[in-house]
Amino acid sequence: MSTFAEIAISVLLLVGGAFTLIGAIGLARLPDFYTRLHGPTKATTVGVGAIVVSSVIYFSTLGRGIGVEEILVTVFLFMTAPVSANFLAKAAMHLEVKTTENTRGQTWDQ
Amino acid sequence: MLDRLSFPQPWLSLTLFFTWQFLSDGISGGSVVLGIILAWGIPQMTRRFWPDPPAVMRGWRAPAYALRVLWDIVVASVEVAKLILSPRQPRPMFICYPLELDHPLAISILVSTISLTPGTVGADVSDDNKLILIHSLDAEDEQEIIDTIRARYEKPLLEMFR
Amino acid sequence: MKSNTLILHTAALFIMPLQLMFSVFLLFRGHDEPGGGFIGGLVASGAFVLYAFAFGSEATRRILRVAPRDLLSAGLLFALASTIPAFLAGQPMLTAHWWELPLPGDGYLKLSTPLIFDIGVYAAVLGTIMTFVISLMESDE
Amino acid sequence: MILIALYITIAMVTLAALLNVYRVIKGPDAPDRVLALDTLYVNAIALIVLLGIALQTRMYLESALLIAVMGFVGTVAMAKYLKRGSVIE
Repeated sequence: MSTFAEIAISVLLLVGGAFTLIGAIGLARLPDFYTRLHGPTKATTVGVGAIVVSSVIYFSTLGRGIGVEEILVTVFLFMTAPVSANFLAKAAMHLEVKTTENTRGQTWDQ
Repeated sequence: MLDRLSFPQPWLSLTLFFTWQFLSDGISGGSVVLGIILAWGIPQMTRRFWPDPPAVMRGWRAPAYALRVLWDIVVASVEVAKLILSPRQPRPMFICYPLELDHPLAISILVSTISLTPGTVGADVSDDNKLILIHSLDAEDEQEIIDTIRARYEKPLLEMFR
Repeated sequence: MKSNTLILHTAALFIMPLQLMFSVFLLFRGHDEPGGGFIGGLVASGAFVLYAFAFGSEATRRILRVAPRDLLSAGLLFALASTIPAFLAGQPMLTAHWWELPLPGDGYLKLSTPLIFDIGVYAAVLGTIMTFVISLMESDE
Repeated sequence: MILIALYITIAMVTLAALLNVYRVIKGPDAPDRVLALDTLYVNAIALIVLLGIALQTRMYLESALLIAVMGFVGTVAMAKYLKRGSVIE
């Protein structure tokens, strides 16, 4: 395996892990449900995406063909993350979950 | 009868066919036959609720849009990461965004894009498809966010779907 | 402001075909790699459940074409039918038999009794779960 | 080099999963818990892919895809339940 591929794989792995961790920190740290929604939809999706891409590069440098499953996983995550976020936000609005005091603007009735 | 033999969503059928070829480890006689059956059968099954295609659809603009969104997703994650790791409290805001798009497919794409890009989550669509409720993680000014979304995402989508 | 379920509708339209394709993939690779009729049937029912959330039970019944209960019993019959070749050959029940059908080009369509059994299980699992879900939906309405 | 990066990444993702579990336990509201579970399954996908790299096999990728597919249906079902008080409207 070339050094370049090794570096690319390692960097992608570390970046992916870091984003996944940051998404989880956001989930644990941010003050209310709606702000917590941001961590998982963006940081975690990107993090897992990066890890999956590094897996694609790894197996293709081993000469076992390009992985369609990996690409399907990524496409699936990027398609579903906004939908689950939207749906959970609707559920939270229905339950009238509390927002932090400095939130401006209004939620909608469900 | 002819209706039953057609491919109601040609693009969906093509995608399904090629995905199947890749999934089943390369092209062979068996995978082509099964791929055609699936590419015909699945869209036939689900055809009832597909919205009518928009009058004009400029599909060739899609890759440029996808690349822009992909780049923005990376930028978005870095921004959210910075905000999560910084000690200051975020200033969240709910924003009503007036839509210019009217095709359901285009609206869905816009809301998904908003959810994946800097500091915003598309929370809801009103029942007349005229407004989107956006939750912004760290907003200064409502109008600024609306203008950014309008210029960066809605305009290209308006070009694509008429 | 009233809201609607536009996003779920569009998502269901795009995601359900992929799920169905994946379920068929799991079904066909069942004999020598992970996968098989049971998990394929589960993924397929996941797809139909998503469709049911988006468009309601009536629409789901319509795209299934057959009543889920009939699917269940047809699946069981199919699984039972896969034992017939072994029975005719006088071997123990469920002994595997293989046939290869030549196809145009140089491909073969591999048919086997385990595959028939798997298809039966697939239909039975799909039928069972859809019977649950649709009757729950309709008792709720 | 890849091995070291792999171990560090596995550690980070595991820590992320633990933070998600903390949010599942703490709540405070039902949507928070569902959101944490949603993130947890995405982290599980990451762990499976990492395990696949560590063991040099692509066998586990189907299970990753499977978790992605079924996890999404599960999240939608739970969100639906929260919205209506019953899973099916």
